[in-house]
Amino acid sequence: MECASSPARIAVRIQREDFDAAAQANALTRGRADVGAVVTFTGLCRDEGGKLAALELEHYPGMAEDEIARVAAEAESRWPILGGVAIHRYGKIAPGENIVLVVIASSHRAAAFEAAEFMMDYLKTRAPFWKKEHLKDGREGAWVEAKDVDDAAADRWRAT
Amino acid sequence: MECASSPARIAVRIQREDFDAAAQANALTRGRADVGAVVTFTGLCRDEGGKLAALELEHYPGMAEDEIARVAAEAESRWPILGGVAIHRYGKIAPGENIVLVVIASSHRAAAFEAAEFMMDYLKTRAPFWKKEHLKDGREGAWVEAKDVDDAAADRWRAT
Amino acid sequence: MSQPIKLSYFAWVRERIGRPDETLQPPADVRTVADLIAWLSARGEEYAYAFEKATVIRVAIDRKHVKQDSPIEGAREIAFFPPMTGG
Amino acid sequence: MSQPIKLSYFAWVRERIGRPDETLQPPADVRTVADLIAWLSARGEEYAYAFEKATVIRVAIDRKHVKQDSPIEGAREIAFFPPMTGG
Repeated sequence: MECASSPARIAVRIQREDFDAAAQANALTRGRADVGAVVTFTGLCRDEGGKLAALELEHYPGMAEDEIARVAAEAESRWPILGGVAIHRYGKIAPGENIVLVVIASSHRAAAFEAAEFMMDYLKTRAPFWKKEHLKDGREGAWVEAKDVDDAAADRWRAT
Repeated sequence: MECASSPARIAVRIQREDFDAAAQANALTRGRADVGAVVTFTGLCRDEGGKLAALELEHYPGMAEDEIARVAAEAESRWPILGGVAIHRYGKIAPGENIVLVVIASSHRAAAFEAAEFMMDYLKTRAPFWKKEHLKDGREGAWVEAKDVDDAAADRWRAT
Repeated sequence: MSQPIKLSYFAWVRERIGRPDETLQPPADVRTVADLIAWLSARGEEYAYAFEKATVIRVAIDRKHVKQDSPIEGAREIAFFPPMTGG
Repeated sequence: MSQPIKLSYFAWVRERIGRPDETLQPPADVRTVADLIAWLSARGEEYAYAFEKATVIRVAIDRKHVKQDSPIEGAREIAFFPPMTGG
């Protein structure tokens, strides 16, 4: 038997359209009985106490896909992952709407939780996306500032 | 204004029927714009390499609800949780079917991830459920043995 | 002064003892969970078999986890079961 | 020996410079990302404004993150942007 290179287990998509988290998660487990744990993370747009009309998500086309694929490849090398999906939206997103989805399927829960959290931490600090606020009073708000706490969250995966 | 006691934010259900993880997660975010992160954990029945026909889940009625509610209350006291659901099934469950669901909604992803993982770790070691294997060859298999790794997973939340 | 107590058994503890529950009235000198396990174990082979590795047995009094040195006074229901394997 | 390089700008770097991208041919003594930032900053107010806090600026060469001491030789596309805020 030929030795084929293993296919990417975590699919990556960058899109303007909304996604269906449940359909994505179900597709990972359908017709198989080796998945014991599925962790789904959905990141949503908050209205920041009512002041926000929308977030405008700018991205670097091409690099956004590549960088999330690199994060996914690292997750696959660190945890036994049976399947996964990472979807990041761009464009104008209203409060309550989805921004990002990470789903990880594994035999065991610790791997699924860790890989999903790792993906989110790395994606937040490495994927080329930027959020600009649009305020309810019609004004264009500021660019969202990167948080030290996100860098710290990503850094903790280096110790392991 | 009267000071009402805060309602339980994490609903707990013990049931024989399957659950719809997506419907549960969607219900937590519908009509609100303060949720920034939803973590959904689904635990499924594995076929253990093809040998398993089903798992029979026995539980201690009454105590199962109470104990998961205690775990939920502790999660609510430790993390800023906006809403959540914990559902544990009992009875005969075939490979590929759902066993357990934990959904946590929060403003921020770290709280949602940690609270969901805490709930699962505690639920595994404290909720009175027991799994018995039914084998494909018709034989009644063994009771699943508790794993030290699950105790260790639960114990690590004490250090924090 | 001892009261009748409902005893419940789950999983292989239930299978070994051969019933899901029963109501018994232990003597007054059975004060702790460990005393109760010892008293039950002396009642018959099925109990001795269920409790042969007494330290692995988990116990709940009135639906709350307790340790084996816990007093049983006032208990209405005491449940015995193996380590949990839910989730 | 220097080649024309496509420069891309994102978020407030793009807004400050006033264009999403451009193709420039830096002189041969511009060898690293830091050299390039210094050279651009001297080209006009808009660049000086975009790069006023040069250390916070993130840089990618051919769609991979690099540090500011990285050599730019052979680069086809160099992108400048603020710290990422996706997710």
